Amino acid sequence: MMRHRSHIYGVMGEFSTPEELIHAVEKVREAGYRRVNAYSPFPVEGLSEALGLKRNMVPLITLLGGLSGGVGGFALQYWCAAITYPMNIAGRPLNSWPAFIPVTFELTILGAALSAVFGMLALNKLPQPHHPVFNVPRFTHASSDRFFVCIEARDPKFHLAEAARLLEQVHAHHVTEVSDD
Amino acid sequence: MRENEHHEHKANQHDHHDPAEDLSLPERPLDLAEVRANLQSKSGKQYWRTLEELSEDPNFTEMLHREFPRQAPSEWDESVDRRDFLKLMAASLAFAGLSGCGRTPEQHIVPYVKQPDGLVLGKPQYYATAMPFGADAIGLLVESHEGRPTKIEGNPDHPSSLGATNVFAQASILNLYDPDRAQTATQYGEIRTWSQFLDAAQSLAAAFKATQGEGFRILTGTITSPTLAAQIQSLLTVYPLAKWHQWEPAVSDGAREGAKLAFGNYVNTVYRPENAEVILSLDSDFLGSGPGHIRYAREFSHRRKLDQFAEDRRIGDEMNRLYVVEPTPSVTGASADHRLPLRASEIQLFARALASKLGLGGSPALPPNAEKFLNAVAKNLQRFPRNSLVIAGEHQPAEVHALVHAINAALGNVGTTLYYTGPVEAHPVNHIESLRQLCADIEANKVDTLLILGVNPVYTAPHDFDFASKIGFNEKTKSKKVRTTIHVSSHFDETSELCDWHVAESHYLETWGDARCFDGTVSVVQPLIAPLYHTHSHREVLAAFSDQPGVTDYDALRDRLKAANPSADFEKFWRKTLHDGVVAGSPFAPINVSPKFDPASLPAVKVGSPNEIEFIFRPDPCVYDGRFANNGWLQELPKPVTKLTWDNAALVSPKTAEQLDLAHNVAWRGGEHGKIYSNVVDISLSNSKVTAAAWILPGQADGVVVLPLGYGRKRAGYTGTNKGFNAYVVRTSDALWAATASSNAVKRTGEDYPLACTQYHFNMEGRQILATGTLEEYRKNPNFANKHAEAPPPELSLYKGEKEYPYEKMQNRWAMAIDLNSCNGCNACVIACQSENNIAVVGKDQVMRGREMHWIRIDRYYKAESPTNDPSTYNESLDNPETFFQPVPCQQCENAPCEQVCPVGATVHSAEGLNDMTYNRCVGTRYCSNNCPYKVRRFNFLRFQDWETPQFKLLRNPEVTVRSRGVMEKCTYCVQRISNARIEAEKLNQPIADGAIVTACEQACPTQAIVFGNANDKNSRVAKLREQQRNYSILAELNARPRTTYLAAVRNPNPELEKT
Amino acid sequence: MSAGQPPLDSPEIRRLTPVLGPGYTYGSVTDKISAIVLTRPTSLGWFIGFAIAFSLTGMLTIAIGWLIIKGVGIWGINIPIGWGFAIVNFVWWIGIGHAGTLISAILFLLNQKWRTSINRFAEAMTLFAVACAGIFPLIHTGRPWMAFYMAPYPSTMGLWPQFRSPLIWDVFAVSTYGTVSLMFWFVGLIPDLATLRDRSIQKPAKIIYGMLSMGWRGSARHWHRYQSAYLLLAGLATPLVLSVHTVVSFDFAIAIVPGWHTTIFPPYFVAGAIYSGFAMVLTIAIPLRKVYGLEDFITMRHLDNMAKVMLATGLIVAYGYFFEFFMSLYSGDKFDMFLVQQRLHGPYAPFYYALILCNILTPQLLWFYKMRHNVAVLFIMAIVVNIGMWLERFVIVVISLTRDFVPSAWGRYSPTFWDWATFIGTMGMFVMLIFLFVRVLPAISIAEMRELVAETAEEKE
Amino acid sequence: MAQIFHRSTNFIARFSVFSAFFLAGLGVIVVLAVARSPYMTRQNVVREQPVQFSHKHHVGDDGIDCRYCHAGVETSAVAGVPPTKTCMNCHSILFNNAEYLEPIRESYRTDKSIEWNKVHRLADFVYFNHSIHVNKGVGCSSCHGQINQMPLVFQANTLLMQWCLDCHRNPEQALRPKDQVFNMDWTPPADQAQIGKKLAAERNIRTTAELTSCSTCHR
Repeated sequence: MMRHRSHIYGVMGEFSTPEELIHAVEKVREAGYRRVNAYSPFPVEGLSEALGLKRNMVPLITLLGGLSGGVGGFALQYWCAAITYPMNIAGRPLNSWPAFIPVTFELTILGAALSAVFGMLALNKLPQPHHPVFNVPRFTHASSDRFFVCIEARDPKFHLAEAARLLEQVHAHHVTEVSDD
Repeated sequence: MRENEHHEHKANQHDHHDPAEDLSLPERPLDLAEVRANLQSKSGKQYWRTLEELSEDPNFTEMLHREFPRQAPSEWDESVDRRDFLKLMAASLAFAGLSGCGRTPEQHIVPYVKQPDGLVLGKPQYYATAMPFGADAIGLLVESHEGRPTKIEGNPDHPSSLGATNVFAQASILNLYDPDRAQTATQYGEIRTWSQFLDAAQSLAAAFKATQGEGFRILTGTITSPTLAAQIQSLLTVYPLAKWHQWEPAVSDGAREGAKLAFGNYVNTVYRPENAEVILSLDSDFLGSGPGHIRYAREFSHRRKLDQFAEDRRIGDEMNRLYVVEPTPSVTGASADHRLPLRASEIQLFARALASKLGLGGSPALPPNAEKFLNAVAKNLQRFPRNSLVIAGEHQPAEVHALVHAINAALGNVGTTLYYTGPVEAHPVNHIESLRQLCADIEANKVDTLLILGVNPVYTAPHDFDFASKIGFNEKTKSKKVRTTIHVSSHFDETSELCDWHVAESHYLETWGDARCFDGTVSVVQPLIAPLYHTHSHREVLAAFSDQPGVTDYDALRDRLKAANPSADFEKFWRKTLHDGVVAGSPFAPINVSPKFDPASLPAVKVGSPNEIEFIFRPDPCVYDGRFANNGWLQELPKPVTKLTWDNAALVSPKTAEQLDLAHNVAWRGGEHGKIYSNVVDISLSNSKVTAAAWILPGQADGVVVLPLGYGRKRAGYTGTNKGFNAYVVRTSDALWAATASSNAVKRTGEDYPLACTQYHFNMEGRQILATGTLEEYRKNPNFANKHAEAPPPELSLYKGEKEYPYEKMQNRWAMAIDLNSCNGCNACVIACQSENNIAVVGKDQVMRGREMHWIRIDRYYKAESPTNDPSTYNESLDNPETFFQPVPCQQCENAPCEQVCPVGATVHSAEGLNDMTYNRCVGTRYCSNNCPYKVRRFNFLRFQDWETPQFKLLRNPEVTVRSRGVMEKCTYCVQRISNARIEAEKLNQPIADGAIVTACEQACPTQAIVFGNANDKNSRVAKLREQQRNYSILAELNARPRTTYLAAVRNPNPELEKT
Repeated sequence: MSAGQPPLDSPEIRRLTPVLGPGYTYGSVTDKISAIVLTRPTSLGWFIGFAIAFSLTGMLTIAIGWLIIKGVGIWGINIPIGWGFAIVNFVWWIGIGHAGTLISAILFLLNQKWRTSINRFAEAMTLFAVACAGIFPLIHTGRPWMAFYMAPYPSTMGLWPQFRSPLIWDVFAVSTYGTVSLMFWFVGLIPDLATLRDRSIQKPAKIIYGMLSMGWRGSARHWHRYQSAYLLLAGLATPLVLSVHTVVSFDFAIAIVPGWHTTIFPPYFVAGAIYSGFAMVLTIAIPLRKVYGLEDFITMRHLDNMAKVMLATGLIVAYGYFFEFFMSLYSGDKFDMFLVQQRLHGPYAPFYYALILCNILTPQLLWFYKMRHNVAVLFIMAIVVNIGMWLERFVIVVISLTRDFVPSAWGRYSPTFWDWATFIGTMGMFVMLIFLFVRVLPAISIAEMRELVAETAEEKE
Repeated sequence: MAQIFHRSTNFIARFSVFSAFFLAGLGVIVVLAVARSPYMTRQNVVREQPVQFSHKHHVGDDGIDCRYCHAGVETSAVAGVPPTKTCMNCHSILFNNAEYLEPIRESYRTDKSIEWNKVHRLADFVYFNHSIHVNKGVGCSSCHGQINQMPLVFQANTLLMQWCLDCHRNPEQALRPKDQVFNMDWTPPADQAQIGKKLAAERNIRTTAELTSCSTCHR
């Protein structure tokens, strides 16, 4: 059993509308499954709630990135203009802070944007070209017009036959086993 | 970026024995040794062009058509030939990648083998010498780096210089290094060695011995050198039948003949303008040209400084007053308090009328519109007996000069404001007659051998003499009128082409010699460098015909001085003379002469009727009579009044232009600053014709067309050939200075010609740029210059008036003050700056694109209320507008707008308040120039510097970085001089004394209009000037707080003429 | 608004002019859009167009090569006109870029559905415009190979950039803008790249798109973070886009040159940027929808809205002109007053009047419903505005410099062959990139179109 | 559908993303390092000379004063490489037929200069003045290192602008008693900080602001 299970990533059911998908997800979670994931060609409203996803870390990372960008930016300029090689430029004070605002601002944005994107990718563990779900033949539709729910084998409650049956109960077409080879 | 050559490179110019050594610099385009080998081997008739060509150096052909010709790089070309293009493209890709990083190649140190005594590597040396020029000689101190003369400055101990110079003296250093100079002797175009010439000369001499020199003629220009004159005289005594002719194309016989007319013999006049309360100039440009003009300008300016330097005040602090009557605007006319434009021929009427007003008899006939002026002038002159001065113009006829002598005598000025001496010229003659006689003799086959020294008669002789035919080979008769013709000149020019022999002439910085200046003082001409090529002096060539050809210039000079000054210790005397540059006690003593002639006796003068047009010939303010045509600095120098470069033009007054239907077209490209299209006219005069571009010049007398001489050279060298039009073509011996013709002598061809003009827009649009006022206004409110614009209070700053830079507390606070009352726009500072700071010449095309590189420019403004600001639309305010000049170097603003916008900090402030420009940091965004309110920054849009020509490597000032393509440059107050002075002072632990630093422009200025110094030193001259109330800064309201400030121009008009 | 027009937004409008043609399903939008890239054969027209654009790009490289050999002197610039075409073109291109970010970011924040079908190529346009713009500040320097001096790096000279200079602000603003736009665009592309991966037949295509999509599989957890990241990016891009053109305007506003030194520049540069940007979007969108038959996705509703935005921003720009004019008279600054007088009567007056015609008068036609709904008119209008905005920059940059403080130094400017070659070359490069883009990437965001399908489906119920 | 990518690609993909950034950073560091390396600065690189002149011998062993050959060092911007004459002053008597001195004698005979290879090179736009440094008490060895121990001279310091600035920002470290200026073995005493300050004061060393102004070295 264990050995057998180790080759299975989960069991997957296909749906044709967002509504069915959300309904299915709710049912599966009611059935007590926790390691459940859904796949959709576009972000489906309410899906996250149905899956019970918590608030994610991206905004916080972005904030930190922005702050460091801004602080670093101003520090750089102040250091260049007033500390490392102070020079009299047009009789302006060494710390011409008003003139330093634009660059500070731009670097804030840059820092925030970079950390937002790379933070998102990192949290999503992307790039990840290989993934068990791609073993499912009909999964190509996941990027065009079909919606999938996958109950993962990692779920303590997982039992292949039961999981498959549960998905059929919520009117999934093509319930397939997702192998992990 | 590769900038100036290392001193090690220079170090290999050692004691200049072998000319080849002088050029043995790295990457030289041609090998002179090879050349010389070639020359010796050459034989058989072939037309001789240049040394390089003979060297058959493959690079040379490329050099001939290279895109960056020396002196005037015209790197621009929109059409690029394909091969060249692809080659460059390939290069550029590599270039774009690699440049910036990468190691510099190996360099070598080439020390002397035996170092000359007294020479310290890296330390410039100064030698006193003098530049002979016409009937004058300008005393000079020449800066030399390891044996290379690099900069020419005035000699303070010299009467005609007093430490100042003029454009010609400043630019003459470029002539020394002119790559187009003739480099050896030639016969029929084939290279000849000096010894070969000597043989030829000696065989001729032998022949003369038999004939007493019959048919031997010598043609020279004006000669003031006693040694050279002695040499000629000795020849004339050996060959009694030989004759000496003189021809100086740009100097009139009027002065000479006038003196003769007045006093019965040739007399030289020396003026003392500083003693004159009232000066009347009758078409005399005594401040801008002619013998002694540098000194005259200085003395004149002393009386215009108002309360500047107490010790400089001469007779009271009364400002003097200058009246000028002239046909065409000169720098003297621009400095006048009252100026009256009259035709050149009417000047004589005016002089006669003035004479009769002063009770000297004669006809009171007067040109219309001059009555009022005359009365005022006459009254004013009479108010100051003994302290007035009347000066007749060089180009006025003898009668005017005679009248003026009489008038000055009548006013009792002789002895105070002028005095007479014996002639400065070694052998004064009437030049035109002298030349006329020579031509006649040639026609009469009386001339067998003609030796031409320096002058270029084929180009300069009146066209009715047709000098070319006199000496040229006649194809029809297959014969020559003169058997042997020998020409000695620095360049292989129009005359050389037609002469059998040509001997390359040495530059005055290459030879020993002497010359008299305007007051008779003898100056020693001392060489700074051994001849760069196989060249020789006039005296050496003359000596070749004597019985001791071997005598060197040095010995000849010493012998003559010994003879003239029998002093106990000659060596001491000699050293002192060399040190001072002048022979002590040599100035002429004043002589007592009184005019013995009656103005009434003068024959009636014929004046062209008003509907006729009067054509007058004048030497060009930049290339003079054409001898400087190949000098890139002078060609690119904006002419004082017209601001034209690289061309001469037929100057006409706005009204005459309207009558003749001439106009300018401010081209779409270039426009006010650069290219102006002007109508081309055909001028048919004295059965000859010339085609010229017309230029409309406010303030010129109506009905007068000025034809500047010196352009249209057929054979001047790379830079000078075929620039402008040749006015000599329409100049005849009977009308050397003025010719009249009916107005249809001027015909529009319908074509337009682009002229390069650096300033076309002539008014200030009501801005506080050049402050002017009258003496009355000044007395009422000495602070009038500042009433328009004050700097805004610092509290307005976003930075709450933070003051982080306590300039006042610094030891030095560099500043410059420019007295607009003294500046007469003579341009000396512009060339001095160019020479000192290695400023490139860019060529006409680039000037027309508004890319000239002068660090200091002289703006010329008119007080004229023309609505269009375009002289080519007539408006009576342009008939005789007041003219003002304003030199504009970098203003060294304390809140420099340029610095704030530089992204890389290439231009920042030094602690002493200089606006530093660090070329090697500059990436060339040109933002600083955009943001400069005074537009004093100059950008290397292309590679303007000539890196190839070896001569220019010798020319450059090693103290200043040579800027390459793509960087901004500008005036830095000659920071190299500041640094050196500071270093010397710091070694002694002393503060820098006032006057220890003299900027190049200040040094050259004849009127001391420019004063540089430390504003924190209360006793410095500049500090005193800045305290004056006349002191103001341009556009103070911009709050840039310039360090360069100006003293407002104050004119002293005669109330009588003011009213109405 | 002229009379008899429907209100701005209402079910009525939506019916009349939907943002999406009727009868589309998730599958059909996916097919239709991805087909352009995957199955549709490349037309001859595409090749011809690409060839032309490519050769123009070649001309650009030649022009730049020649510039590096000879120096900026091959252009028409001089003293006093130190900046010519290069800076004019830079500002123009940067301005054009702005519409892309604006459409994708601001309209996204404002949840404007009609943005969906145009944001993708608008963003692409931004990137390419910024690429074109980015060329100029570099090559306009006298020594481009030394331009790295402007980067803050520890040099052996111990020197650093001079951060008070607006040009340095430019360096940071433009590079930031480029980077953020690129990320924004790419993040938006990821799901569509996944779609292409899954739908492409040939192995190479699968692998390439697979790599680019980084293994996106539409997991709900990924969407969860993806959405917040995208929202944040939009939130960041919005102030960024405003700041960028503000900074560009500082190049002039900070300087003291009359005609540059004006506080109104930042807002009116931004407005102008959006103005020209939308004009450019129209210039691209109209041919695009025609050629690839995307009328159902880029509907009249889109064109209408963009026209309205143009009208609005056009009016802001007009207000800017007026106020520039008014302030110079009101301030009594003699230099500014003189410059205004010169604009109206000076040697370059024709340019100023042409600019007024292009940017202020012509766009007034957009008040009329008929005009906004006439594709041909819109297209021409867009071109005219593009020209007008270029003229505006020319008038500001060049003409101001011809008449500054000291009359003796006044001059004039005229471009040379190389000026034109460089300018047209960048246009070629821009078009070339657009061609490549529509060929290999979905010109419309498929994922968002699916959302749109879903939403329109809800509306139906 | 079949997997397009093998499982291993996950690692490869992530690794390449990281290494991309890593390499970019590394590249920058390398460039900056090379710019400071002896390869670019020629620091410590011994130069062959046409005549293998040994400063170690002449200065170290014979104890000839620097100024005997480099005569300009106290008065001029350039210290000056001596003319062949200077060599001959001694070598017309000493080793006057040594093979390795033939180039010297030849130069003297033929009046053709010896071409030495330049060791200490500043860019052409830098205007360094020996005399002011020497006069203010900056010793030779401060810049040139211990010449008296160099058989063949090499450049002891980087001569980078950064290096110049170090001293122009706090000159005290390099100021010596006047009599120590030409002492190659001088080492700063323990209390150099105070001594330097004192010397700087009495020799009117200019302020850092002045010493670091661009025009101090660039013209």
